Amino acid sequence: MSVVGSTWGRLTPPGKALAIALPVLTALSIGLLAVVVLLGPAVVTFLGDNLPLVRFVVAATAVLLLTIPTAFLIIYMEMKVIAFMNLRIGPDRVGPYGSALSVVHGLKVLAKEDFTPTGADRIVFTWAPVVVFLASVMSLLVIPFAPGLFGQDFNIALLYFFAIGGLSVVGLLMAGWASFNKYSLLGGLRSAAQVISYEIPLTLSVVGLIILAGTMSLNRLVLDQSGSILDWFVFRQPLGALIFFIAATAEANRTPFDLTEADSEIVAGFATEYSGMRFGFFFFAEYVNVFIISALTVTLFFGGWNAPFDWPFPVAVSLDPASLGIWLLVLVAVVPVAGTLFFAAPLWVANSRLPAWQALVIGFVLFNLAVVAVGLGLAFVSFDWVVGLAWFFLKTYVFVYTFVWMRGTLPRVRIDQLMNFAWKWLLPASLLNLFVTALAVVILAK
Amino acid sequence: MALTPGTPPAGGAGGGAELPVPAGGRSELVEPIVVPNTLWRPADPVADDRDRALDEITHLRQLEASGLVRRDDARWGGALEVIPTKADYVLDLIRMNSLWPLLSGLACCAIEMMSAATSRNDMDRWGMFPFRASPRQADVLIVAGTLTTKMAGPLLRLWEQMPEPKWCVAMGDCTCSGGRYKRSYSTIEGIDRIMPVDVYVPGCPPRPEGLIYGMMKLQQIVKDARGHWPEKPVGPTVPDGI
Amino acid sequence: MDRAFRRRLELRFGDLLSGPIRQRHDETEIRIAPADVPEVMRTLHDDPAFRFEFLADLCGIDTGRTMQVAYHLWSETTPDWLRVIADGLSRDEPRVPSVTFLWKGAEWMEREAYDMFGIVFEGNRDLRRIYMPPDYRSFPLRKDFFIADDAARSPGAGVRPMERTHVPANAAPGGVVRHSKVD
Amino acid sequence: MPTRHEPAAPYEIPAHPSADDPRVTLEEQLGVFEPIPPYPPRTEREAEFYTLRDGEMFINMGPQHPSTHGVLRVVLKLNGEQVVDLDPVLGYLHRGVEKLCENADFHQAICYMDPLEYVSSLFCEWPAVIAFEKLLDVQVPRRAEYIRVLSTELNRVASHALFMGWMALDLGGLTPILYSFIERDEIVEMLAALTGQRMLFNYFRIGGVNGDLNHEFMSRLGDWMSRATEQIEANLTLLNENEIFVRRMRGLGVLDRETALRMAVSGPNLRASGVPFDVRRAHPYSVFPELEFDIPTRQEGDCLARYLLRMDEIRQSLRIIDQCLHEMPDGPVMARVPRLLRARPGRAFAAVEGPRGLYGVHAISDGTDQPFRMRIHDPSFVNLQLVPLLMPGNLVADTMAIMASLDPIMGGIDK
Repeated sequence: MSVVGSTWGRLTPPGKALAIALPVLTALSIGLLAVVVLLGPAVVTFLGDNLPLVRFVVAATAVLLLTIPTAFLIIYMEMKVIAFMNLRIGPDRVGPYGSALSVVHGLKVLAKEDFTPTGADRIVFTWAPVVVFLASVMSLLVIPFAPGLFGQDFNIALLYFFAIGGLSVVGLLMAGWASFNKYSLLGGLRSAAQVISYEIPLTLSVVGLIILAGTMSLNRLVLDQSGSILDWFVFRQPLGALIFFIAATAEANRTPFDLTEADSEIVAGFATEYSGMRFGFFFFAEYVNVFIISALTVTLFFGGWNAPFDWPFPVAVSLDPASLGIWLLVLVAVVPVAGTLFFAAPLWVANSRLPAWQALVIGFVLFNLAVVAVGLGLAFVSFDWVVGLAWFFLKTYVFVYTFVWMRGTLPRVRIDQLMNFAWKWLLPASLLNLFVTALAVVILAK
Repeated sequence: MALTPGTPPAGGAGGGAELPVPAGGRSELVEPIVVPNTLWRPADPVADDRDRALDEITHLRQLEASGLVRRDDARWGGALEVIPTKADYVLDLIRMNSLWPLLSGLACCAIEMMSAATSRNDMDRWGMFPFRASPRQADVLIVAGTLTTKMAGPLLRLWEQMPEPKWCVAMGDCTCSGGRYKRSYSTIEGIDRIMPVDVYVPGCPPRPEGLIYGMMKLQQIVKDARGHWPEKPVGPTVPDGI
Repeated sequence: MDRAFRRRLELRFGDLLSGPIRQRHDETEIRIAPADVPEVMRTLHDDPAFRFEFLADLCGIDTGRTMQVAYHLWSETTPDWLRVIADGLSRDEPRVPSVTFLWKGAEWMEREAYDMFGIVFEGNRDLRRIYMPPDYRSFPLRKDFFIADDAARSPGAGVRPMERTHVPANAAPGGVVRHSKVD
Repeated sequence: MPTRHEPAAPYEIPAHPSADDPRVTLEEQLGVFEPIPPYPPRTEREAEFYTLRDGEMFINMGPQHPSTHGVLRVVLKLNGEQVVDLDPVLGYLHRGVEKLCENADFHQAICYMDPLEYVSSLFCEWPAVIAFEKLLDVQVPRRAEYIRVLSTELNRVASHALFMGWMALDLGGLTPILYSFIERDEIVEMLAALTGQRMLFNYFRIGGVNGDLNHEFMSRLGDWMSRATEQIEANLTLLNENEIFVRRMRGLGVLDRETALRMAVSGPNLRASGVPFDVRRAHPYSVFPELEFDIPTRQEGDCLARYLLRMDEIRQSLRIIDQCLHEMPDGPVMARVPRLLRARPGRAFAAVEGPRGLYGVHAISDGTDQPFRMRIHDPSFVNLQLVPLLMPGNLVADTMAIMASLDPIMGGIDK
């Protein structure tokens, strides 16, 4: 009896069924693959025809993916910096220097039980964190990270930003109202009053800047500040920059304006009744807001991705592989070997116990590291978007550090002091700033 | 909340022996998940025994019976065994490393609890620092201080407001056993009369190092629970006769 | 001990005193009837010769036979603590006028005395239980309220086992209530 | 107006609902937990408080709340953010200490004193010890007195340092409490070297203290004294020069002199209102007549004055500690006291000046080895009555500031 026959005989009925089904499934999948291959070019051409759509989808996805590590990084930064200000060590057990702790917090929150309290308005209660989180993410979409590297650039980007920023208040108010908790209600109403009254100085403080630049597109605002450091708007609009920073702090509900989740007064403010991942959304949105506010401050007043000074050593990488011809092959073949030997030889000579192969391995690793470093350096000095990105994040995290610093230092203001400050000081100051700017523009135009 | 049997037997004051003692999140490990062989009959008569239940015939036993390799050499079988519990294990590693206590102190021990979180001995190093003010976001309830009969209700409400998975640490003699107020007319002799306790930290009050040691013991418990927190007795368990 | 102060007290409240003025260490103790509390207190508080402006303490006492309320006052006119004892309240229906019209801060102390002893302070506008739950049934600090495993249940009240042989005079047979030798 | 009171008639063997009574179920003990009581109001004050006018709402703060120190429960009647009235509900930490003291002998009664004020435990032992010594006519050696003064002043500094941190924490400041805990931990560690316990040092004995100064204590103390002033001043600059902090405290919860006396308030809260009443000078005890120090007094009577006055008291305590270290005589630290104490029948009242005011103990002896009645007077119990007085008209956020400036400790408030 043939092998096939014996095998078939030993199969149980489900085994037989599977044996029949497998080839069929394979055939079907092959057919599907063929269809894809045939229709692929059409799809590609379609996407190529309307590229903005593709660009938008890609940018939105990228921004959405950007928020999570950003929030984790800022949470870890806050933990460590505040610990440093408290003369503590801070997290140092989970991951190197506790760097994984924020991720662990996030995943733990994800795995917690998540329930709606009795009496809560379930629909509003469920959607409030989503609204808050999405508002933060959407306002990230218009920020230019580097030359040519931004989600969308349209001429009312600034207006869009403030509109979306105002949207987050709706989320907080929903949370406070739907939680069926008086502390939450107080927190939600506080946040509504606070954010709405600080919207006005926040918006007015940038009008002068808009007058100077003549545009509301963030990308072009950054381009206006290119050149030397003196072209930054902070030097042309110092008062505006100050008002913007203060109002933005209140906008992001950060200390000393964190009345909405004042731990010592109203237990956790609007988030009192939230648990699990819904609380995690609030948690993330707070830190994403910090990042966004810092990024916007940098974009508007501190030159965006412009370097404060030009790179002193201009390097022109003009390496045309075609010009090398055959030598290119030699280069590719020889350079790794030579580099590996170059790194491995001193080790092997110096340490007699080290076997040659280990020395070669270490040398190869070191060589690769060196190649990567050189590549990054070349990219930094040659591709301007890398430079822009580096400067942008550097400036942004300086401001993030400032927020954390304020949180570690300052007590909380009272609600009436908050309102007095907004209406009696910030608003007149921003109006004055606007007036002076307009006057200066008119006079200079004459 | 049904805390007591409707008509407790008179004179059952000391009767706390037969009640379900709240095990501190501990439960035996699950059996590894095995894939029953329902697709073919083994050619090897040793492995092909029909009297055994079908689900006991596994690929691993096939492998053992074939005598070619040892059972432990089966990489894919090992994977089949390990993967389902490994996920819970990773989840427990995560939970173990971020235990947010509830910011609630009852009495003297609360000061030492705060001292355990401050600069001298820093609980933040294990990720235990953000003392949440709202029970909805807390993981650990550190009952620090004497529990009086008047405070027992609010404390139970706090415990029931905390989301799963949650743990309870009894800090101080008063919460472990009644301590120096055992004779009093208004205290509860140990919180394990009204709620499950995972870790007892004796001392009057225990030093902050003691509390931190207890929290590290709690971390071990969380790690050993291997993601089976639903099996933990949750909610108040009260002996008869109180 | 401030003898002059004692003489001043005797001159001022001669007929109001329900017992002899006692002095020990740095304390002077006078006893009055519960009904005289407002008058005596107002005099002690307002009379420029006394000027007892500071109420140091207010507490109820259960001596097994009667209830008492003790006020501790301080004044710069004497180096002594003045202890005023409103004596002879009935244990079944203890009532005494409140002093909240002089010291509003006595309100909670009177609430505590009510909570612990059941003494009713007439004129206290917020006399409810302060420590015990509102539906609590008895008054813990009374002498016939025994805590669990109370030594006072046994004869030889309060005497430790090392001297069981000694039975103090105040140990009633069966030791139901521990009376005090101090009155 | 005579109020309804529960019939005091039936006093057979107790029907006390304690955890030991098999006839009482747990629900009965746990009690109701409603901001609005389900039963009809028992007093006119309660009836007045628990009736809502339109636009008002109750909000129940505590017994577990981050900034009611301990398990104080406060029912706030709010009109928006404004506090119309509030009603503190005590008793969530009532441990029946007085009853326990009546059932323990004199030595054991002292150890029940410690947990009352768990931030400044020595001040609770002291009046009890003095009262027992009065009952027993015991003369305390001078060195023991000096050691008592030294240790209690250290304890006062620790308590006030914690007060600074809590004050800032309730106003939203994160960092100062950690700095103040550093100070407190240093002091507490050196007291642990002296007494053997870190918080509830059961150190004072009838007729002296439980052990002479040892080397570790002296070395830690000298090490701390050498830099205490700079550290405390540095911590204070963090708050005293903070505009937000000062603006929130100034003119808040003003308490004038007459009201303070009528409320029987004592301690820093009284001195901040301009009354220089300090038991250490008003009714001297121990060796305070021989030490020279000032009684800091302030006239404003607001939260800032109370805060600054406590900070001044820290400086005075450092002065006293310095004098104690220089003038401490040699000699025994315990009088010859029999192990089994029998006081002769009588009464004694003793009061000391603590970080929160006048701690008093009224002890009655009936000739046995147990106190017949042990009355414990705690200052924060009286001081807390100021909250319903000072609060109305302020905002919710000010509740925390005012309560923190009164510096209550729940362990002492409900004994």
